[in-house]
Amino acid sequence: MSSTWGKRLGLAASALVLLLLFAAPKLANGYIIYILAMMCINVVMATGFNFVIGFLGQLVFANTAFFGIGAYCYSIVMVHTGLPFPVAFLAACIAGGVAGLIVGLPALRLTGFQLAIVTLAFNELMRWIYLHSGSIGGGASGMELPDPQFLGLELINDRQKYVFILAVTVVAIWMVRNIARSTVGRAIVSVGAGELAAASLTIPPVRYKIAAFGLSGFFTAIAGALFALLLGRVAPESFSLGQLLLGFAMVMVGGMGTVVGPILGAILLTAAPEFLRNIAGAEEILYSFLLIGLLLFMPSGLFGGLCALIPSLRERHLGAAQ
Amino acid sequence: MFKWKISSAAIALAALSALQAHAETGVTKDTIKIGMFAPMTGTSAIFGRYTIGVRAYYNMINAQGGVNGRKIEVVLEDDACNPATAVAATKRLVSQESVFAVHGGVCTAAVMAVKKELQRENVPFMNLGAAGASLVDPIASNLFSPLPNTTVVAQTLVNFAMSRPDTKRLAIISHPDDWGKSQLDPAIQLLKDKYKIEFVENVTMERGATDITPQILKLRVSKPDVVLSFLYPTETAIFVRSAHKYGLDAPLLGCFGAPYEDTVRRVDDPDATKNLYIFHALGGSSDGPEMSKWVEMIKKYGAPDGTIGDYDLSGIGGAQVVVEALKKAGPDPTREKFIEVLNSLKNFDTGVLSAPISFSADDHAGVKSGEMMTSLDGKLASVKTWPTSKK
Amino acid sequence: MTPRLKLEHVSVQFAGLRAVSDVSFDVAPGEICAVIGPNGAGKSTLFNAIGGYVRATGHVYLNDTLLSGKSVHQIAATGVRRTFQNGGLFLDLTVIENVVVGLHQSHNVPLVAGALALPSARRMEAEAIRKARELLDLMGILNLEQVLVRDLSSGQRRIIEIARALAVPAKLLMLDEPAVGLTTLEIEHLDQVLKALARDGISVLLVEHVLDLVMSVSDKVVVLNSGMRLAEGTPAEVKQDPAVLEAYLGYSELC
Amino acid sequence: MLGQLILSGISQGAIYALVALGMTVLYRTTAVLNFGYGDTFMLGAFVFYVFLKIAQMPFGVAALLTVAVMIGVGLVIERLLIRPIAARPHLLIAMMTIAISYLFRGATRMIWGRDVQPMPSLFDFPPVFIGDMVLTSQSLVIMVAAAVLVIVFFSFFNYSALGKLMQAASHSPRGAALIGINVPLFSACMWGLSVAIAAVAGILVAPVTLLYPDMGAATLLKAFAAMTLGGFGNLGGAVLGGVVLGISEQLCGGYISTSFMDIFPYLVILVVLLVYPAGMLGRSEITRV
Repeated sequence: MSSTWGKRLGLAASALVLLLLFAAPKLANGYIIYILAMMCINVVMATGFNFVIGFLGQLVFANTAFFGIGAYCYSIVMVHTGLPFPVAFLAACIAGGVAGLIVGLPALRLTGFQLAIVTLAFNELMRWIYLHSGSIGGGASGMELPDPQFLGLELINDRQKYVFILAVTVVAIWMVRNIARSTVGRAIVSVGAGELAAASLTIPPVRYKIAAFGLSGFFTAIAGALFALLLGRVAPESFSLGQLLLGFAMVMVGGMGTVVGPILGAILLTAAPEFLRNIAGAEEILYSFLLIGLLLFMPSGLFGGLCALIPSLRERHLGAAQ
Repeated sequence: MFKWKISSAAIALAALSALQAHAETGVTKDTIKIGMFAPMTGTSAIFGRYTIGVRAYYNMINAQGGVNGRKIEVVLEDDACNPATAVAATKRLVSQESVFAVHGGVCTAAVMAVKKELQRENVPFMNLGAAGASLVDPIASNLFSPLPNTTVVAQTLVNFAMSRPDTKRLAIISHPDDWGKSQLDPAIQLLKDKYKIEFVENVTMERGATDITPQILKLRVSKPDVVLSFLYPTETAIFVRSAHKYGLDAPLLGCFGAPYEDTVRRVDDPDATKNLYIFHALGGSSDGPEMSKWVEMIKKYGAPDGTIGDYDLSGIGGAQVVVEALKKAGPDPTREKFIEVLNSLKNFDTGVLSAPISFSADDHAGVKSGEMMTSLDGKLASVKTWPTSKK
Repeated sequence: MTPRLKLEHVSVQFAGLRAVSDVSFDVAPGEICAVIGPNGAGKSTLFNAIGGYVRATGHVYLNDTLLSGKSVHQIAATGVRRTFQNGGLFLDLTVIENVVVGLHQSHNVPLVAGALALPSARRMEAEAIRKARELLDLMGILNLEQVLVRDLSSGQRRIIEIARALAVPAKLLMLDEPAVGLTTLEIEHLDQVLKALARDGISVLLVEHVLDLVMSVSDKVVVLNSGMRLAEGTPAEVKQDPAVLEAYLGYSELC
Repeated sequence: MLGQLILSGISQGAIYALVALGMTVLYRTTAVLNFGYGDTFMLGAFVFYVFLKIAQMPFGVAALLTVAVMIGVGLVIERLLIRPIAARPHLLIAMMTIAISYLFRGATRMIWGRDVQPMPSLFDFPPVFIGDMVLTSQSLVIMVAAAVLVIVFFSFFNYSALGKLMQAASHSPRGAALIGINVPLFSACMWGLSVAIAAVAGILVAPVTLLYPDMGAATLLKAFAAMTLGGFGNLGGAVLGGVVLGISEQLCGGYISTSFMDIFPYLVILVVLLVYPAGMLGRSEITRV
């Protein structure tokens, strides 16, 4: 397989997907649009979370916390301050980034499993805060959000929201791909692969560990804000432990430490439940068999397996230009 | 590519259903499509049993020739009590299955997530079992709730407690979630406005908690005359058991979430449940004479999941209202006519619920009252005020 | 001429064990200095003390700037480069990616510029790749560019690790037992590479067991034994020094 | 009230201690943190329910059978799911244990469907009254059983030759293999032992709570809090942490506010790991960069 063949396949696939997704609003009905929008949101969440568990290789359960912070921050600014929509959206992303940096601090001192437990506790603590947020966050009953305006365009029905969500998703993935291919991405990967080796090449491990958490918080919070936008409502029930494990599974199933992996994982695990309804417990058992199968036979995930077949598909951490 | 397959399938489906709908979406020459959604999986899967009675009733109606010559076709979607999944479920019902009306929703959070969307699409929406007062307040033109909502339940419990001779000290235990709060607040409000007193103790219990000793002890220390509880079924049973274990012998009132017979079976300790009263919306106890007709119906037409109890029966009232409105909407029903008929429904006795249902243009809360189920000298009894024979 | 590397009374204490006690010596610019000694003599510990991986007392100077007390990446930034006995390279990255990581100090694209692939970022990335290819060509392994390091032999890995270390001009190169696992052919190749680097003015500090590499490549040899400096001198001098033979081989005759 | 809170705190803490102990045993000996342990505990309770209520077996027989069945489940899981990926990074093993928890929960939900199962209490002799404090037979059984199990456990681990061997082997599996320990068999035994402890905890707690597929999740986080409080990876720490957590949780609920009880374990984890990660008995595992 020459490298050009792999590149051509990659380009053709992404072109097809993009054409299809932008054409979808005209063709498909409300349900398909909603599922595609949820797919985009899960793609951004999985991509954001991949910074920490994929590139940095740290076991962390903070993705739903960042997701919730993004959603709630967006909602609070929209409901209470009346600031324009872009400001609310930006506030959510920055809040997620800051939360990422804060969660990153203990990561410097704690070993693998302790960090996993601290982030799990942080996640449950955030849910308690949403529940008791009273008038600010709408407390237990959640908050109804006003429909936003963006560049004069009213985002009311799903089609308009979907186009905006899709645009943000494409930009987010493009940015993540660029980061992965430039110094910061390479530095995070090298700190994750060998901290002392990276330090011996003048890469400060502390700075890039925190950067990985910050970026993870930033991008996952974008997904959170998009989720609140799509649903038009935010309530504590949406950020449960199940949501956390689903996000984790998406990155693992797709292929950790790659850009395309989490995208595939997010698409698969958003579509799968739609085809599997009404049998109590079946969904849980499907997830466990899916995970077990992958962990035993294809630990590098779907994309990892694909790269093994077509080596030239393997992603480079090089050249933002190429 | 995986995604390509989904979209082409979806496009084909959309085209197909577009062909079908000519008179009114969801209505064909000989069928009328009703969409249902309820928590069939996840932690609240127990509430999925609301659908059993409803589907049995629709099957019975179909067996008797259907409505104005049309059979009722039911499409059931799972919402797992999660807002995002509920939105997916209803969108699938409305835009993919293009149902005529939606009859579903048991978790308030899920129903609130879909309320605005269904109102915008003007799809008639009959609430299956959700009790949140926020469903019908602020009112939505297309959303009707046949069951007593949380405000009605809370007020019934307070009035019932205060109907006990010289009762001054009330205590309360509830979940901190949306459902619990939407009963705690009206209870506090009513006690302050009508009876001019406050609760002597107010504790919360986490969903899934297995040990609530501190709560029980705090309640016991406050020496209440009566204790009100707004808890889900499992937690209600744990509460009743722990109360007995730690000698909290005040009478205990349970809310609409946990039916009396199920709670007694779960507590499995007669002297723990000898002073227990639980809010009851049905016309009688599930193993009593009034309900036997419906129990037989479920056995004959439905697919019971274990012993038939309150959950299976509670949905039937709503199903009867839907069928009644479809009959009155005439040979070629439209959504507007259906809603119009519902708005003019007066004192419709379902035989299942303890009170008749009536709706109007500005009041979609069907049942405004309920009774308390308890056992008087060994027999299940539904009472409105405090039984004189009991302390 | 001021020495390139200057150690003054460097000691390392590990909870009661003095792994390195009061070691002092210099390394001139362009000089290859080997540190040898029996196992547990404190060679690697001294090595790590210089690089900042281990806390040590005493002073370490590089061109009379003080290194002691600085963190690893700060010391690296002053021009100190090293290779690791094992686990130094990033196995899941390709050869050229490893070398481009080595260019971190000179080719550092800021986060926002990289994220938005601004022209400045594109230019610097392209330049880094060109520089890396140049270096691989110099080392005669350009053909291995797209190969995953995981799939390479230890000899190839050793050369690539040196190439990566010297991607940014360095003043001192520290090698931690580079000859381990190498074939004699590869050792000779390593010998020429080190001599070429020394000619360019880079000082080399070598911790090594393979004595014929040490004897043929080093200008100076420092012998450590149980943490203390036993002897220092040219390879020939050290070879005859009775104290060294005593410590090393247990008798005074090096056959 | 204080006395009663402490008493029920000890009884509740005993369960946390048992679950934390079971997890620490596995962690210390095979460096695997079992995120599916809460659901293993739940499965134990359900299996016990089958033997006791459905098969109508006497209590003792049902308990022994439950432990035996659960050990079997533990061995099968270790052999089929954990051993093949034992050498791979922690991330994958952690994810495998999460998959196992999904498996147990899905299976239980599928078999027992939607309803909640009550359990008869073990012995129905009346509760013991000490002053105004109430000690029910069930919490007495829990405390006694937990104490006995912990004592037996520690004497085995610290004083018997095999026990010391296990502790040593846990520090470096490669070292253990070098000196001839059959590491795969050893890790299988550890899985079996750890799952057995979860089964016992399930048996003890089943009569107190009601059985439903999601009862495991909360217990898992409480056990994490106990391990963190007592000293991560330290056997004594797990037990001490469990009891202290149980008591302080009750006191917090009693004297501060019941709504704080929900997040008490999370606060404990956050405070301990951010302030003093070693916990009460643990040695500091802080890694310097």
